[in-house]
Amino acid sequence: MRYDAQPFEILENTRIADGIFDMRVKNDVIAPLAVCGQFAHVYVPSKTLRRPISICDKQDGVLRLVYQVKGEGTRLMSQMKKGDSVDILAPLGNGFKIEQGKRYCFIGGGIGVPPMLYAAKQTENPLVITGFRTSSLIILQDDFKNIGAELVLTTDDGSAGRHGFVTDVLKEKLGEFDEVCACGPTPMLKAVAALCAENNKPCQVSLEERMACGIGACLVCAVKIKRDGRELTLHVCKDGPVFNAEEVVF
Amino acid sequence: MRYDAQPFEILENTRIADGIFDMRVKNDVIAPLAVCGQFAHVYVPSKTLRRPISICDKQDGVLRLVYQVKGEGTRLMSQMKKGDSVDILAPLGNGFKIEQGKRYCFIGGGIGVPPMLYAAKQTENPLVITGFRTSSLIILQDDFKNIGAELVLTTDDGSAGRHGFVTDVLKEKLGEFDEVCACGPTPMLKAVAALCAENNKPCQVSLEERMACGIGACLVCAVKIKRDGRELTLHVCKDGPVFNAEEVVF
Amino acid sequence: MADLSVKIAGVEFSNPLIAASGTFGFGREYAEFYPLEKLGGISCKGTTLEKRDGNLPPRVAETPSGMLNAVGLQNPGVDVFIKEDLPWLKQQNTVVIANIAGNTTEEYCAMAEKLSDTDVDMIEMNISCPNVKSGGVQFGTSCESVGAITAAVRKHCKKPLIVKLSPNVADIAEIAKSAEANGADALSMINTLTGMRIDINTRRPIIRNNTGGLSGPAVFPVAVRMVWQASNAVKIPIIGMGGISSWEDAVEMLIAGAQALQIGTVLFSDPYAPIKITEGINEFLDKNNIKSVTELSGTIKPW
Amino acid sequence: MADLSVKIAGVEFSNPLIAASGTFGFGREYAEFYPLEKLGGISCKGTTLEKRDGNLPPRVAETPSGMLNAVGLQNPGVDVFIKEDLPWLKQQNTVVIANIAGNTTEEYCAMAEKLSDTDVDMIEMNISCPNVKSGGVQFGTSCESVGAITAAVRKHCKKPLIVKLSPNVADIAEIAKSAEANGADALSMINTLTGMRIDINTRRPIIRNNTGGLSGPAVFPVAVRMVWQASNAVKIPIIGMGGISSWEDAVEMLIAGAQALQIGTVLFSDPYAPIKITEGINEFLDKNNIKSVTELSGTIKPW
Ligand SMILES: Cc1cc2nc3c(=O)[nH]c(=O)nc-3n(C[C@H](O)[C@H](O)[C@H](O)COP(=O)(O)OP(=O)(O)OC[C@H]3O[C@@H](n4cnc5c(N)ncnc54)[C@H](O)[C@@H]3O)c2cc1C
Ligand SMILES: Cc1cc2nc3c(=O)[nH]c(=O)nc-3n(C[C@H](O)[C@H](O)[C@H](O)COP(=O)(O)OP(=O)(O)OC[C@H]3O[C@@H](n4cnc5c(N)ncnc54)[C@H](O)[C@@H]3O)c2cc1C
Ligand SMILES: Cc1cc2nc3c(=O)[nH]c(=O)nc-3n(C[C@H](O)[C@H](O)[C@H](O)COP(=O)(O)O)c2cc1C
Ligand SMILES: Cc1cc2nc3c(=O)[nH]c(=O)nc-3n(C[C@H](O)[C@H](O)[C@H](O)COP(=O)(O)O)c2cc1C
Ligand code: FES
Ligand code: FES
Repeated sequence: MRYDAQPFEILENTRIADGIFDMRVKNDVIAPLAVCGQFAHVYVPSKTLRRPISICDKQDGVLRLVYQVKGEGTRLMSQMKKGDSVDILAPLGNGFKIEQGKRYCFIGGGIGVPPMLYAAKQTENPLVITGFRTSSLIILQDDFKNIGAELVLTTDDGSAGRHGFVTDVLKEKLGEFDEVCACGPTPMLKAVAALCAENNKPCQVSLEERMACGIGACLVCAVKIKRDGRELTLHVCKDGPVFNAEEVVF
Repeated sequence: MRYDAQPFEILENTRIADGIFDMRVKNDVIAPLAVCGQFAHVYVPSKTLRRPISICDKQDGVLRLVYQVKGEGTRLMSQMKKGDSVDILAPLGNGFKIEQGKRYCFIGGGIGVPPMLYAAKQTENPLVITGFRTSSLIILQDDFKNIGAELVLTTDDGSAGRHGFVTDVLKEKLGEFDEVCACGPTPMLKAVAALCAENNKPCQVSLEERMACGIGACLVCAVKIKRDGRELTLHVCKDGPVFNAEEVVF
Repeated sequence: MADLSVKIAGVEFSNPLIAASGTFGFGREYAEFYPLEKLGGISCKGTTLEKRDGNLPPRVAETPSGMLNAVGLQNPGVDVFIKEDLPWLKQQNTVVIANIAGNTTEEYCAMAEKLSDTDVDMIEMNISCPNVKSGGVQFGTSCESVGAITAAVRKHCKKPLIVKLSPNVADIAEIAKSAEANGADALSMINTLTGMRIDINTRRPIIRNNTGGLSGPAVFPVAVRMVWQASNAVKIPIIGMGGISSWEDAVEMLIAGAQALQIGTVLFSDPYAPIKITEGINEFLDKNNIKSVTELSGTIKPW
Repeated sequence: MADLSVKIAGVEFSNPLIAASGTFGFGREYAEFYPLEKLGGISCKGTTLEKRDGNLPPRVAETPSGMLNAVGLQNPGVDVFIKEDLPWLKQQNTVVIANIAGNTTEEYCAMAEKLSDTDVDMIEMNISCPNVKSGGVQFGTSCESVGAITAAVRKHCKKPLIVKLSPNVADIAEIAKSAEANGADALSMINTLTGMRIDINTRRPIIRNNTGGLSGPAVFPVAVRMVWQASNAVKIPIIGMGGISSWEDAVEMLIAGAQALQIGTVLFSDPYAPIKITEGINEFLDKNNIKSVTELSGTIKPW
């Protein structure tokens, strides 16, 4: 079994920032299969489509999903209660490739921060740069500190941490790591990818696309990838969500 | 104001027989307007149409709705929790006309029994005949006893009370009342109406039809009524649900 | 407070929200909830030349995010409407649209003539009712028949003429053009999509008429698409409808190309929907610094 | 245990549940959940003569009880399908239906010819794809074009030929007759209804292709109606689909006149839906003492 849709028990579903929730769900069969950078496809009763949410962390049979309320689906998720059961199809996609002996820089922008936690945990002495629009949206700072990461916080409006963008920090730290893993809004990923390309740093990015099946069958989550001189149409759910930044046609 | 759609607080929503629930809902503005035989149009989130449920009883600001789980809408109703809010459009329709000084016989079949309670309460020394398919479906016996009704229980299969139909009892008691009010499955209403017609007893029946607006605007809940020698198309929600049995084209 | 008024074929509406024909009767029942002047207008229950009893019940079935209806044009006849309902409606301080249907072109023309001599503000010609045996939908499913009946009624109609289109067609743009070319002052769309539900235990269609018209949120994406296609094909204004149930839907339908809106099915779950939707549109406009709702219409940016 | 097997155009299915084209790929991803032999059959992702990349994303939008898609026939081309997917599929012990689409009649014919020399069990001709610029839907919306392309492909097709009909038409019965008269062995319906959603903040259609095809429970009543109308008009078997998401829906579609079923959108919320639906049908048959699922088909009792 590579993935399955099964009921998970909700152990916790609490608000951790403005409109952002932290859900812990337990299933001893499925959860242990997850690797960092993969995602969970969450069934929301009354909705036609599942909602893809990155795996923020994993411990034994428990997955942690940190999500922002955007529309109706995530709003309904935020109302699910401890003890309830939620149907999750997981783990899906290809995660980050982490090699031993390298120093990694993890860059998360906004709701792109969560998948960085479980990824950073797989590495030694990670550098983690997190950026948020404003202070009320800051998440997971303690978690990164607890795993011993070198942590930098930025906000676009200067309301907390350093005033500015994650790329400002990245530029300064270019000499301090071997490879980048990034997740966040497309403009941020594009800027990070460009910086890494200029400076010959390998870079993995986690992409988002609207999904249906989540497993590569329906072909709705297309992404353009250039590989071996050709442009391919691949799929975020099956071939990603993590791609080699150099190959992504932004 | 004759009716309005307003939030009601759920005071209770408990199972009282096999698949049958007793919901008490409070709203001090709307509830007091209700008269016996009227109905409430209950909004069920995610459903396109409201569910019409008879007013089983009323006390000050509290309405009592006794309903059977049939499909998805009533199933969702049965999961509503004490303390939750439910949007109800009420009171709707024309109820039973009760005249002082008459002895009434109230006949309820199955889930047609509930509206008889509040109606019987309006009269003195009512005769109440209730019929159920089988013993696990029996409801409201204590309530009728508490209001001092002469109460007869029948079951189709003889598993409780008298073995047989409400009409068997009605035939025997024909001399003991002035007028009949009935609610239940169409074949029962038809039989009751025929008996009353033969024996010159006035008879009011409460009809069911699939509804949308509930107030007489959309015209979906049509019923054929013969009046003054002509056949009219009237509407259960606005002109009924209670009709003079002689006028109904069954 | 943005300017919510719109003008359709010369008629001024205080806001773009119109009650959809057949869902609002002649307004009296909903007047219990709020003064009808809160609405931009009312499209009255479809009337015919003679009184009709409509179809046998059941006339309604629920479907996922929608409903089927087959009322079959029950109505008291156009003369009773003019005599008994119109005078009351005209006092409600809202635009009154008469909705007409018939079995023959002659019936449509006769009704348009009668109504032209009354106080109704506009006439909406329903050539798309799927729930009656003759007439109704078959006028609405080919360009030729839409053109022919529009041209005929146009000659007898002194009021602004709205032609209400059926979604049960292969090419709505062509149909829309045909109505425009033959004299329609405005279009309204969509009427209901024909559908069916069957009780699996009795094996009977739930609706006595066998089929019924699908309305409600389920059809909203189809309605948005058709309004967009039609608005690209014609210059006359379009009154958009079909499944609008929130202010977001209303804004989406305006952006797609509608100048005004009708709402029907949502009233059955929430009689206050038109008020809430109007408020929502107003807030959206204010938040986005848009002075008039008319600035939204047709602002879609297709890829 | 009732007999669930059905025979369509001479091909035996172990049960009437077939995965709908485009929702199930070539089966590999869903084979992670259960052995594909649990399905009556698989209608493969639509293939074209040459490889296609499909439309730009986003290709999907959610709607009330439904979804829009505009994949635009991304596929590796029929040759790759025959070489790389078909051999694996043929080992799965389920009926394999190739689904074909093209820009021209010649392309359809060429594909039918190629596939006739392979192991596919049936060919489903998609003349109703609304999401590609040329070809696709325009073949499916008039009787003449449906007749012409069916007749042409028929000549090149040695396999049982299923013609998949579009719901974006005024009269499905006429279209069905035209396909039958020109050589279709079976019909499948409905493909998606064309729809649109717009992001009210960006004013961009959510789907990059502007419009997409509506599927899911929202369209179920339209699908039931069309299957009923078509089954009254033709003698060839009908594979019913469009929004089936429970065993009750499946039974309803069979009663309406379908001999077999396809399910698509429900897989996205519940990959196990075909298994659950098959079990549900079986229980319904047992409870009602019906020996074979074939006894249900077309047993509707219209009023
Ligand atoms: C691989 C992946 C991982 C993700 N991880 C996270 C995460 O860890 N935390 C988090 O908060 N969000 C995450 N997202 C985004 C999240 O899926 C969307 O915010 C969510 O689906 C919105 O649903 P809604 O019902 O609230 O919004 P609606 O707008 O009502 O959704 C309508 C439809 O659009 C889809 N949709 C809307 N926005 C997005 C989006 N940005 N990406 C994909 N589909 C979208 C929905 O899934 C749904 O099908 C991730 C997305 C992907 C593709
Ligand atoms: C005036 C009136 C009073 C009623 N009083 C009661 C009562 O006190 N207690 C009670 O248990 N039931 C009562 N009913 C019946 C009750 O409305 C239906 O059982 C209920 O609507 C079924 O909804 P559902 O979602 O469970 O079933 P579904 O079959 O899923 O409903 C689908 C649609 O059909 C409608 N429908 C289905 N059955 C009926 C029916 N018998 N009558 C009207 N509409 C129906 C539903 O309202 C809904 O629109 C009354 C009906 C009417 C018209
Ligand atoms: C119960 C009902 C009755 C209707 N009667 C009419 C009618 O008489 N004339 C007409 O033009 N449209 C009629 N319609 C169609 C509506 O006016 C409208 O086009 C359709 O319902 C789509 O809008 P909605 O989804 O907001 O309801 C009726 C719709 C319903 C639900
Ligand atoms: C993502 C997606 C892709 C589809 N691709 C095809 C296709 O390639 N060929 C085809 O004939 N139908 C295609 N369809 C239509 C389905 O086969 C089916 O006709 C439709 O979705 C209705 O069934 P449903 O509601 O069960 O999904 C596609 C549908 C979806 C949702
Ligand atoms: S969501 Fe179906 S292929 Fe990616
Ligand atoms: S339910 Fe609308 S008129 Fe009765």
